[in-house]
Amino acid sequence: MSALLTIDDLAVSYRARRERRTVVHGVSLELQRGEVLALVGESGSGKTTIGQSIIGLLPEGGRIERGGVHLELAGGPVDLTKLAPRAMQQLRGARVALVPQDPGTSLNPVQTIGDSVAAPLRIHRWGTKEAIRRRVLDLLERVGLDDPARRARQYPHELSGGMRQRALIAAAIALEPDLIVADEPTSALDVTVQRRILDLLADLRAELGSSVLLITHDLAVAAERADDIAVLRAGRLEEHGAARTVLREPQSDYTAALLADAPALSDASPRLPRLAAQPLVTIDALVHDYGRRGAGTGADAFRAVDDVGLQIAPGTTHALVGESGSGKTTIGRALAGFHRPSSGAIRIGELDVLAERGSRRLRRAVQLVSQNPFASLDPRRTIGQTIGEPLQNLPLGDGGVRDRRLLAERVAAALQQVALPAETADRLPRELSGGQRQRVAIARALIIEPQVVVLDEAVSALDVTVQSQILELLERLQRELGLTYLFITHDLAVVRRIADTVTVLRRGRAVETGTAQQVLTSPRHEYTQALLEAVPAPDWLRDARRGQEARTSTGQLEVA
Amino acid sequence: MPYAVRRTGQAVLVIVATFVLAFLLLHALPGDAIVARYASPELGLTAAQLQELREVYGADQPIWVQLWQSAAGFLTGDLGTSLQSGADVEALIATALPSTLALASLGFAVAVLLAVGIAVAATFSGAEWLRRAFRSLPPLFVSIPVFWLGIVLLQVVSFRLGLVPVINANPVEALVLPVLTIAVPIAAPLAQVLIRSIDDTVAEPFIAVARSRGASPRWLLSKEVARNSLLPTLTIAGVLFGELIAGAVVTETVFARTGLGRLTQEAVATRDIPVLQAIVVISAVGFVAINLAVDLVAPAIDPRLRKAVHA
Amino acid sequence: MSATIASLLPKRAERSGRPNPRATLVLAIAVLAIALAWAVVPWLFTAQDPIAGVALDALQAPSAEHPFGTDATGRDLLARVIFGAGNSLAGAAIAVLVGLVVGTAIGVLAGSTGGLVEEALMRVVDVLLAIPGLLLSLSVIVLLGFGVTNAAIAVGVTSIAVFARLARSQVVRVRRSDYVEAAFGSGGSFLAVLRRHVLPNSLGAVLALAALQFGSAILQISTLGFLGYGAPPPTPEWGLLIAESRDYVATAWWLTTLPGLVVAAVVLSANRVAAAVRGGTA
Amino acid sequence: SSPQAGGDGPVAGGTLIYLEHQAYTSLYPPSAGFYPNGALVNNLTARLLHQDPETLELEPWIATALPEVNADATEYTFDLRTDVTYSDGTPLTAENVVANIDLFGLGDQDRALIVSEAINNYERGEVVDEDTVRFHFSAPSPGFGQAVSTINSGLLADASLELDSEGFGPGNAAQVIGAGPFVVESEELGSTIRLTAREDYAWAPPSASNQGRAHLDAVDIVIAPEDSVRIGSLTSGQAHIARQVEPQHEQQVAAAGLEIVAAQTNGVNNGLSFRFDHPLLQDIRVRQALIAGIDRQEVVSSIFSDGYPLATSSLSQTALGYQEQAGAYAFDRERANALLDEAGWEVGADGIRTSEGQRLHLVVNEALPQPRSRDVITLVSQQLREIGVELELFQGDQAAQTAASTDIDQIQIYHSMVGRADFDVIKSQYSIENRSTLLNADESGAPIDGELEALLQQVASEPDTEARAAASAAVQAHLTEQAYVLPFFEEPQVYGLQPVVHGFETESVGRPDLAGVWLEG
Ligand SMILES: Nc1ncnc2c1ncn2[C@@H]1O[C@H](COP(=O)(O)OP(=O)(O)OP(=O)(O)O)[C@@H](O)[C@H]1O
Ligand SMILES: Nc1ncnc2c1ncn2[C@@H]1O[C@H](COP(=O)(O)OP(=O)(O)OP(=O)(O)O)[C@@H](O)[C@H]1O
Ligand SMILES: [Mg+2]
Ligand SMILES: [Mg+2]
Repeated sequence: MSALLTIDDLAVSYRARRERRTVVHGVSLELQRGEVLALVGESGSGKTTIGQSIIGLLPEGGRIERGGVHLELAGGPVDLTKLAPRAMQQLRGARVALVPQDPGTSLNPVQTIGDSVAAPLRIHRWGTKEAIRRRVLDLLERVGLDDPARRARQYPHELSGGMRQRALIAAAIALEPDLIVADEPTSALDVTVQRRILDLLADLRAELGSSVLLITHDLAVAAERADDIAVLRAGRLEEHGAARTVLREPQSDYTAALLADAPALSDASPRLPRLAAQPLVTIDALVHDYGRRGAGTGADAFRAVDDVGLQIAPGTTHALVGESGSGKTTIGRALAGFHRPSSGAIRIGELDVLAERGSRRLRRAVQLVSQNPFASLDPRRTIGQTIGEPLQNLPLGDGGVRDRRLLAERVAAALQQVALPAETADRLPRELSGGQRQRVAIARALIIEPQVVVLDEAVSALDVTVQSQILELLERLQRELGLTYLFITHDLAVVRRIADTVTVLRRGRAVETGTAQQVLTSPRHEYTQALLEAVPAPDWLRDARRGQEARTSTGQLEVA
Repeated sequence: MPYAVRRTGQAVLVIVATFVLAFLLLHALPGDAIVARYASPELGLTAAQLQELREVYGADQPIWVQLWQSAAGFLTGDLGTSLQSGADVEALIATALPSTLALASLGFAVAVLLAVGIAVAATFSGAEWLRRAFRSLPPLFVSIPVFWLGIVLLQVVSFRLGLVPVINANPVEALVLPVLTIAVPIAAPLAQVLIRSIDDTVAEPFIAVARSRGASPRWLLSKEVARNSLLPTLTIAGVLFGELIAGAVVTETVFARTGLGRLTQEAVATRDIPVLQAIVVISAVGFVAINLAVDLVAPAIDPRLRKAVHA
Repeated sequence: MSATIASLLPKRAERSGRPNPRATLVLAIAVLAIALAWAVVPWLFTAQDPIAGVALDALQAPSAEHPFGTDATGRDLLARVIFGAGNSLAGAAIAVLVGLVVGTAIGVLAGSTGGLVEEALMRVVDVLLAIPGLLLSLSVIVLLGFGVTNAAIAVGVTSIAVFARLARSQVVRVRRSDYVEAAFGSGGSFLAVLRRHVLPNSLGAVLALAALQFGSAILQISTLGFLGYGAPPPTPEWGLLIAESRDYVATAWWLTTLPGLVVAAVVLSANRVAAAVRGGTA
Repeated sequence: SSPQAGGDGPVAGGTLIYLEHQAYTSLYPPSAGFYPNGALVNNLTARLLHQDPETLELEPWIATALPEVNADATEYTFDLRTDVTYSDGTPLTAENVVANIDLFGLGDQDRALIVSEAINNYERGEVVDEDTVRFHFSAPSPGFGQAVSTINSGLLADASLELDSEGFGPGNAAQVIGAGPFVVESEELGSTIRLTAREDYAWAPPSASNQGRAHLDAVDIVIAPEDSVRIGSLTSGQAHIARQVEPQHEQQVAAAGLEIVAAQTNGVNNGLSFRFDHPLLQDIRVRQALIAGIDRQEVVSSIFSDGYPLATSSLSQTALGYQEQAGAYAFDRERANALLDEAGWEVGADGIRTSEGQRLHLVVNEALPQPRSRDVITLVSQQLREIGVELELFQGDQAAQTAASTDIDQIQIYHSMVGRADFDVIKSQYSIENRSTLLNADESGAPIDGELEALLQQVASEPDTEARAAASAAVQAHLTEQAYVLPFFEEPQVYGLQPVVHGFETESVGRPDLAGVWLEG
């Protein structure tokens, strides 16, 4: 039996400024009926472009240079690249469907969920109004949305990310397509939600017999969910084969490196906690209410952080984990002195953070590095200016630098520290890659030599390889400079790699706190357990980890 | 509810502030209506006679007293009398307003149609050169002086081709060219914003998703793009209200129509402060009301705003 | 509609003959440069006198000697257009400057301070918007006295509100950005952050608006000329050239058409440059 | 002045569309000097006397004969027709006539109603019997006969005499009730007024071609301020008559096969008054230089048409009292330069003369109602630049111009004209009691040039015609001698007429007389 989808020597180019740039260089793939093919690779490797080529929706300026995309239909195979626009339009949604990446922006904000789900049915004139209405409710129920009738009347902003993704999946499967292209369907979601969405996709696939092209940058997801894996690098196919083979016996060095860098796939045990000294950072009974002004409790008052306490020893990394909205950033910003919590106490050594809010002393004690490295750099200022700015802000006697030459030297040193070439100083943020930008942000935080650095999702936006490099850099700097980190992340795999101690947050409350080893291998709270369970991993890795758990628990027993 | 109340309160505040500011501004103008009307050497009145006239009209009282009297008058619906013609300002406005309202509202409607036509053609028409051509229309429209457009339309359509009369025309004929004249400069910025917001909307991921469901361009335009592009357009439509009045001044002068615009121009030329004051207040009320309406209607168009309104 | 499978559909074949978008920008800059040169050194471009005409040569159609024809008092129209560039561009520049400086100041102050100050300032802006622009500018002219500069200021006053609104929204947007937060986080004082980050990043859109306003200022000044509030004759000024020669639309088409085309070309060019400025800073 | 009536004679019926430049501002007869006002008042009201526009002779109208005047012209006695009614049905009585002239002659400050500038030295009116009235004057008032023939003395029904200034204003036209051939039917504020013929009108002046009801059924007076619109509508056949066809449009109108009627206004010519009390103009040599430095021929021939004859005196050739001032306004640039040199004005670096640190810079108003005033001033300022004089056009709208017009510091040269077919017209223009275009009054209100004021008073009070003519001639000579004025041309009222319009005439200062008009076909 021939494959449902055969991509044959596909090459795609984009128009860039003056010339055309080829971004997919002759890729050939096969996807069997009813199977899942995962397309993995770092950012910009051409995954999305291939997906768009299949559904015939390359953005303006994109063009298929050569090759074909053959889809096996009832009447025989058709080359989607040669199809007339009208015919392609008829296939889209009906035979080939898309599950997009970001459920937040993929639903029309002014349309009800019901209308969005009904769109493919209406477009393809599936049935009468009433039939469509019933079918929509049916679909919503099928993707596991509670109270479908009510959901159908709601608007996207009234739903959570996971619910929206379910609605999008409902729309995608409405006409029972042969092929579902899922482009990063869960990257914008929390792990627990991710798990449920991936389960749903798997169930539906089994039910409908559709094939899925799963585009993801997350090797662990691919490993857990795919029958076959194709590894893409700079528009070329590095490797293509059965999932297990690719993961266990990678043919190319690149795949091997990718596997090594993926924290989720490493079976290394969590860091051993270092000797606990007098804590440097103490957060005590922190409460933060949003939307409450003065004494009166407004209707929109909302407790984002509820009585959280934690301690961080000098020179160690404390990870703050939890799902989206659990209050991680709120705590980090309070520690960095960006806002005043409703109550509680924060100390860094002798420094009372709340009392010193906005002072230079506090600035020199704690710095914040935030998630989005691009947004946190002024697009109009050169890297040198950005890194040097904190020094210009400090008073002259107190570490401030005004002399241009001296400033340039300090900037060069800082760049070196984060392993960036000196000439980076003259560039603008848009001329750097994501990883480089994050290094710049770190350099800016470090140039005034703070004791504590709050890293708010500092590596979440980066590719695994880059992420790994940054984590390494952070570890090195910690060793060299004795820095103390509050490391905010939603990614437990990263925690496993970098944290000494961990606090798990849920809806503003610390449900569990302890050493990384203890929390990750023998979680006490069921929420922590669920969180850990949701982290994608192929079965064999889970088995390996279970072994670890057994070992550490015996180790703990020995200590106790 | 508190939102609507606060927003309405702001609106009232703006109207009151506009009233006071306009009053002070107008009274700071050199030359008063008494001078404008009676001091012409042609009438040969002496300075003493002029002074007496001033007293008759109360123009010699302190400005605060006048402000107070004027405000009290406005509150009781008495807009005063025109210093220039002696006519009741209410009567002047009552005759001028309907004609301007007809001109402005029709002009606005035509402008919207024009803008939508241009924007749709500029984003959805077949050939790229066509889209580019339509895209260059708004800046072109923006660079045409209104009065020139009006005069040329008159010359060509009415005088040369004789298609529509301007003198003694029936009400419909009388509106054709003025409406077109006033619509073009309004249509230009509207189309510009519309094109931009369509562009922005089209770039949104949900459009790509809709296309992946097999949506045709017509479906995209009517079901996905239209409502999303409406709000920015509606917002500037509120701001364009002022343009409409400026357009009315010029259009009504060119086409010899009665209306607020003509009234405005004549009143400025003769420093007819009671008339100007009334016009300012009417247009401020209009402006504020339209923008208030836009703000209150916006949630109906974009459900994301509903929460803010009720909050 | 089947033929209109346009921008929203994938492009399978590159359409040839697509004009380079830069070409129009270059053209626009060239037009503005010529206009500027006319304004600065008009005598290099024409040997004719813009003020004194030969009465017997009145109302001549365009010819080799008078490329734009002559006006009702026998003056060379091209010379008047060339010499008018100075007045018109200066007028437009003043108008834009007034709106830009005052409006931006208000907007930046409101956007960067917030609270009560912002509320108050924005209500003032609302009031400015609520008074019809033309009435406002007529009043300002009457108040300041007639003349080119005052007309320009009057036009500028009407754009204060628009500039203020835009500047405020930009400042508010930039203020919320991560890099401003980061700048405060690295110890920057309010003024330093304003100077280093907020202003440079807010003003791009404001400058684009300024370029856009430049064109509309020329037109507004000409509308004032039409209503009799413009530059005093015999000053050559573009708006006035069009406004004064409107009586000759039927008999001497060149009198309004040719200066009108010049104005349209300059306004269009200003728009094009504005778009480029916006594109470059967005 | 109308074309031949195709043999068939007048046709009754039809609605005439008449394009007016501006909306009227008041229908109070003494304010009718403003053309749009006058056009209405002239057709709505009857007067005691009628003046033949060609000969300027007076004839009876509401009066049955010319008045009896006493020797020193301080008493006028009129015998009235008894068959005349106002359009509201009230009869025109002696009491009513006296009430009219009392109001016009004395004004009413409380109602903001001014005194008619045509009536001088008025004291009171007297009802002698039911068809005889007599008017008394404190001093000779020889112009009174003509005064009661002008639109400024249009007779109003008792009800209308009650109106105040507002009542005569726009919006109330229907309340202004006269005994003329037309009645206001409806009014659309600021845009249209519809007049309808009065069916029972039967008291036309004896010389009128149409002795009965107006031929037309109705007249629509439509306001079209924009010149090109007015002319375009006229030439494209959308209107029958347009007033104020500017010289630059005459060719276009003629080319479209339309008739142009240039009605003389028989008054003070369009020209400049030099305000001689201003320091820069006190020296007669400067004023003489200005006159010699201006080439009127060039102004008239390049800006105007044949309908605008070059002025030969301050008065129009057809005005009463006209006296030619031969050679008074000769263009002689060398002489102008010599005069200025002599007066101590030296040419400065920028070509403008200075004396004792003062620039020879003068400001002139824009005569808004007058044709092409801007172009005239532009050309004149070019000419004066040649002799080192800087002439600036005062910038401002109507209100600003009006406010500045009586301020010698703001405006030193006044551009204007006035039309009135009586000897008095020259007094209207120059006397300190009236328009005083020369600003010949000092702070206390006393004349600066007493001789001029005395001569003007003489024109208005000399009881017999010959003496008035002599006085008028003396004024003209004095103006020439003192180089006070420079007249440009004799200003007509120019109308464009569709060929279908017949019988169009104007009264003595160019206001339209519509009673005799009829439309062909
Ligand atoms: N519309 C476009 N115009 C020009 N170049 C583009 C366009 N879209 C993508 N590219 C380029 O094509 C290459 C492949 O992009 P693609 O989006 O397919 O990568 P990806 O693997 O999906 O990356 P990511 O993981 O970041 O989504 C990149 O270098 C990108 O910069
Ligand atoms: N400025 C604010 N006003 C009101 N509520 C806020 C504000 N900022 C955050 N919140 C709410 O407080 C809660 C905690 O937010 P916080 O940003 O600290 O979460 P987080 O754990 O960092 O989430 P994420 O992983 O999505 O960044 C959320 O429910 C959020 O909606
Ligand atoms: Mg992608
Ligand atoms: Mg966060």
